[in-house]
Amino acid sequence: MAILVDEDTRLLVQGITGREGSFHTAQMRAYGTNVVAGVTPCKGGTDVDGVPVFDTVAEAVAQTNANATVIFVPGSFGADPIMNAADAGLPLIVSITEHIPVQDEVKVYRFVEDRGSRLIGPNCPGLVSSGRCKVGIMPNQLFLEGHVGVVSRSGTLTYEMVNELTRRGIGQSTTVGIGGDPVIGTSFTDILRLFDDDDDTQAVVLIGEIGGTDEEEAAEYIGSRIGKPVVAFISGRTAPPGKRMGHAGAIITGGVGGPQHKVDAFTAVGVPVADSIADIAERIEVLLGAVPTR
Amino acid sequence: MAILVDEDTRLLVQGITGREGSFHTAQMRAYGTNVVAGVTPCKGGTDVDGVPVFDTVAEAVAQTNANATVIFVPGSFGADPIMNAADAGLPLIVSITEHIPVQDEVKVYRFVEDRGSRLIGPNCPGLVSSGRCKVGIMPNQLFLEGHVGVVSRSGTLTYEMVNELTRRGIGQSTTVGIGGDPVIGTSFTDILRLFDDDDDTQAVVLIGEIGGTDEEEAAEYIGSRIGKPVVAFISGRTAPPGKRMGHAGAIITGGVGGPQHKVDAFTAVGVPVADSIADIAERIEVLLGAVPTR
Amino acid sequence: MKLQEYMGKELLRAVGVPVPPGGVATTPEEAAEIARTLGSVAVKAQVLVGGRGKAGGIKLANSPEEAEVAARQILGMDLKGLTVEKVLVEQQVSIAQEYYAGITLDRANHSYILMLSSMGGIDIEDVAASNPDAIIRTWIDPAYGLLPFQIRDAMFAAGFERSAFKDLQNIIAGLYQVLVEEDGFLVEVNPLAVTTDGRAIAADAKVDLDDSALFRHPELAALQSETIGDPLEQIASEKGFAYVRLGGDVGIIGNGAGLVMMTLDVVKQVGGNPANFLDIGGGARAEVVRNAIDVLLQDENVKGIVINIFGGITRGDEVAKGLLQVASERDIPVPIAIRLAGTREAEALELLEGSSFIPAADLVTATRSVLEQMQERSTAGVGGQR
Amino acid sequence: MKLQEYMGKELLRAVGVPVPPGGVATTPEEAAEIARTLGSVAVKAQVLVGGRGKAGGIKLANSPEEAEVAARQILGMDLKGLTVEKVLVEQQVSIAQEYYAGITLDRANHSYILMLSSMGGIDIEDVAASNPDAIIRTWIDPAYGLLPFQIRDAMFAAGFERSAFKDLQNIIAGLYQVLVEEDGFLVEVNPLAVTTDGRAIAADAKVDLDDSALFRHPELAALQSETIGDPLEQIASEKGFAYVRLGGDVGIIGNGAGLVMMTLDVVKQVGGNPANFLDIGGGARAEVVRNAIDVLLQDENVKGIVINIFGGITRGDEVAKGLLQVASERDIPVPIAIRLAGTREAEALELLEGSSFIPAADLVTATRSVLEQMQERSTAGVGGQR
Repeated sequence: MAILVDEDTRLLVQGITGREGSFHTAQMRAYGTNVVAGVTPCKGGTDVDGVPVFDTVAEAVAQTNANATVIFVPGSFGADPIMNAADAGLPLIVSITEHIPVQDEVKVYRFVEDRGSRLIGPNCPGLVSSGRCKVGIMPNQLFLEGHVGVVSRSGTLTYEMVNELTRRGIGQSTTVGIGGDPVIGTSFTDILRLFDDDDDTQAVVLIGEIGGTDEEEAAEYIGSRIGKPVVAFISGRTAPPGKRMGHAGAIITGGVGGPQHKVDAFTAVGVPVADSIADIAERIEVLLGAVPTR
Repeated sequence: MAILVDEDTRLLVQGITGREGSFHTAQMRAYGTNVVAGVTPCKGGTDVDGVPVFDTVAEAVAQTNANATVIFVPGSFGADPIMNAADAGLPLIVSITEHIPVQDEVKVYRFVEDRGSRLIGPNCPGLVSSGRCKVGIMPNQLFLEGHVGVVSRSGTLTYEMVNELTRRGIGQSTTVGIGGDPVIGTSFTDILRLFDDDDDTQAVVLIGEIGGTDEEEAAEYIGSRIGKPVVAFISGRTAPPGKRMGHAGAIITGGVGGPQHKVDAFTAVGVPVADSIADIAERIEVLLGAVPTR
Repeated sequence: MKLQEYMGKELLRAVGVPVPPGGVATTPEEAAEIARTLGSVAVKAQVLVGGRGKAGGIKLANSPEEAEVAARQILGMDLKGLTVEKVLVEQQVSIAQEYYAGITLDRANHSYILMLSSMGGIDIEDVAASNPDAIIRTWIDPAYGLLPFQIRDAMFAAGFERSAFKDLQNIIAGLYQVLVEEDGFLVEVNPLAVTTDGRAIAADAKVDLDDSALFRHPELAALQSETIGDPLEQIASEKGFAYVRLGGDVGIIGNGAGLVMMTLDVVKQVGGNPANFLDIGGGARAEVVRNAIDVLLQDENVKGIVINIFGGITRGDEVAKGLLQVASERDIPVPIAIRLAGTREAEALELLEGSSFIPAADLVTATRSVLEQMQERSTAGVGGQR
Repeated sequence: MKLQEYMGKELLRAVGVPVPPGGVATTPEEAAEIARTLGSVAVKAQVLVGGRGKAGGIKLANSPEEAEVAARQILGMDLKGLTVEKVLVEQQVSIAQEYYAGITLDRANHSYILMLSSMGGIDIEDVAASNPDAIIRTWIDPAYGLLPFQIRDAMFAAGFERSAFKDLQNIIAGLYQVLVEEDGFLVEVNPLAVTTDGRAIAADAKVDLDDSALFRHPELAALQSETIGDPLEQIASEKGFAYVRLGGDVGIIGNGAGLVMMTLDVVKQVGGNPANFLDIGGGARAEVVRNAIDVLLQDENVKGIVINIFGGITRGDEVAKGLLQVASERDIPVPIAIRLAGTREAEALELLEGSSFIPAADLVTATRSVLEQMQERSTAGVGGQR
């Protein structure tokens, strides 16, 4: 089954004719994703490697029955295409865009919630249901079909994680990068809930980082339900307070967002917090009850 | 039963210490309305003729269980107390305030809808359930208990109407002034729906005027249901296009809002359109099947 | 408050919407001076009436001298009852495409609506009647405003020229900005033009501001006197009355907009011709009634007055006192009938007993009395000197 | 982008929030000049560190002469590693009440939050820890903004002084206006003061702007160099890197914020002391890698460098080429170890063969190699001349 995206995903690419948009459209198609349409205003009627391009999202949806979209539009304009997609009724919206102003993100969150769509990101690498569908920019070659759900606030750290799992022969059901911005559409908890309901997922890896309280909320959710085993990791554990670490969200302010608090929250609900990527993978191996041969 | 307000109404008065607020509070209490609280910021802790005054709506509601509010706050500040009331969860909000900027009214409408309250007005005279409860500024002495529902966009014209009905011994269930502004919280149709469900109401008088399409929508609603008999009246039938007639809503622009269109819409669904206030009353007498002695 | 074209364009220009370069002149010489730097110009009467062009209020000129001649013809002209006191002299635009763009309130949806059409230059109401699908309608969620994708989607649907897309989008965003920032009831550009050299420009501008929001815009409120062409409407506005001149000979006063509108209807039904709409509002005191009579008597067409009061908040005795005050201060050259009901009706009628004011039990009677007296006086030549 | 106090106050003043009159001086003489018209003043170091007062960065002066002396003491002072280059000289405020008012993002609720407290003047984080109920929290619906009743309700809940209510309300509305119009991440006034003569005034101002929104505020973006106290952070910012100086001796480079943060953690676990956070981002080319090394080598504390790359979009061979380019252009005075995995890993390692860069199979190994070499060189005195 996997979560959020699979063989039935009919993907629209907003900003398909741009440098990033066209490159990653090719990559996604190479992975097997069914890219049904692209949108770039004033380029309607053309195509990108056979994918029809439309002027408007509404038209693209009407013509192709797209049911998900991925957005490659630069930050200063990045809020508008998300609202556009939600307004057009697309149930799943993935925004790769980084540097969307926070004030816009706050409005976007409210708008998308009003319209009932699900937003992944912004400033995220997208998501992959191994062997079925890739939406976003994660490297194709990393993934292996299997039963571990991965959810992460960080891009490259996700690649590290998946790479390590795959290297050990541990496949993934779905890998979701939820994004590193302070306001994101979908939280750890939202994804954990989906993994809990997914028959294909047997264990979950959660890669958090400093900043915010999303990890604490996830721990609270995990503590409140009888669900699948989770292994957590927190990056930025040695970062000093008050300094923003690359991700707009990665900052410890006034105690809030500090790593120890997060580690304690997970530990309190029986979720082991791993020390390294390799440590996570080892714990997952144990959890799955079988150390695969290498 | 009557609609919207009755013996169970626990009324809050926003702007209770002002000239209009205090005067009409006394009038409403004289009519028998249960005024449980008033709000004027920075006057909390005082009272108006024994009615306790609070600093905030939230506090007033918490302390007194008010379930309706009437607002006497001047136009330039008139939007805020409505949103305040909706935010505090008051189910019924009556705004007497005139001259609220249209842009604010548009926001207020959306806000109140979001919060699930019902707004009557703004720029309306309020409503009266004869013999039970009065909320607003209509003159106390006009009303007589009975079974005719009255709904109107105009204030003084409503008084004329009720006066004429009462003079003939025809009592009213509830009389509602929905207000003359271009954006109002509750439409003719909303009130007609309530009257249809009200056991106490046997016939309805609808007093419309030029401008907008609220009358046409009401006619459409009446045509779509088997409901109670309605007699309509349209004021401003001789007004020229393009001239705003006092009420911000009363203007005929580009054919829209013209009187003949409204008359035709009612006639098409079998609703007689009366020529005068007296004519309405006569038709109601006939409809109720008994010409009362005078 | 409807703004003159040049004022509307000023607001558009302030938010970066391109409008033709030009200036306002009150004399032919000024018009020539403005034209000097602009080449070929249009000289446009600044009056708030429709169909200026057909009525001769817009003329083209290819030199300062021609502009002066054109301005001389237009200034002082009577356009549908209003005297032209200003002309806008602006550079001629070489138009390739004429579109329509307008934002206004859509009452039925409780929100503002953007309307675009590729059929610009003509009256949008005609387009709406003859070819409704040619108008692309986009509703604006007040919680988020007019969003860029909405403008784009509407422009694609309306078939706007792609080569000027970005400029057109910016103009439409500018119209919305003016609407929001200045509390516009209507902001409309017709034609929204694409020039032969591919630029987008607001060739006309119609801005109607929300009177209730003028307190937020003192700089615009100060222009109010300029926007009211009719001097009597201006006086009434200063006295705080909702007043509209209608051109007939029966002056109307009432309390409450709905009641006054109904009074107009009844006067017309009975055979009279209303001179105006005048609402004294609720709770009016004697002074206010006196002012209302004063305003009406300044209208030379008024040959009789019908007053219709239903006393709710308004007290009948206060109204009566106001009337008596007028009578004590000045000669009243026209018949005045009053129908008065409601609060303090009896006291009022008692006060008016023996005065020249004609009390009536109902509006039809009141109107008939006035019409009869008007007829008599007209026949007798009484009041003809007003 | 954190603004200096005086810049923040400038933004507040622009929207009508009262702040103490004053000016900025870079010399003691200027400070005296500013003080001349102000009477008793406070001379305040303009540096972006907390606890200025305790560290001696704020002094009171009762005459221009005293102000000059105070400024002389403060200007050039080292406050927590930053040199004071400017002082704000402003009129002393006679404070009766000290409140706190701040608006910032509440991530968990995806919205901005207004926080008010009657316990102003002290660190709000201390209040939050010791007396959380003393902070009144109000969430702001982005669809409607901060509404007047919300401010009032919060002020009543916080127990603000009623005599200054209207002024305080206007100030709080002003903070929100600055947040919205200037894209603030945080707009905070502490203390929000009520003076002994009953006026409300913003006695301090802390404004942190959203870096991602600076493109909308070119006039503020131009101030950026002034807001970055650390010259190296400034250089890195110009090169487009997310860079934070951390003070240790092991320079860190990586691709992706999460990966770099993890790298810091590992270096520390292994016993190293990270000198910085530096993220070269995704898809970096050779040139970018070269720039990153350049920036790190300008930090005199850096005695070794650990590079951690996971190639997804970033290609390993490009990274290797960048490293080789640096090596060909300049002397590299510190050991550099690189852990490189993912896209074009093999090609990269092949390119680096025979170079001075130490390739490692994993991050721990890479870090250990660098730490060992640092130890050796330090013992041998190599690189001590940097």
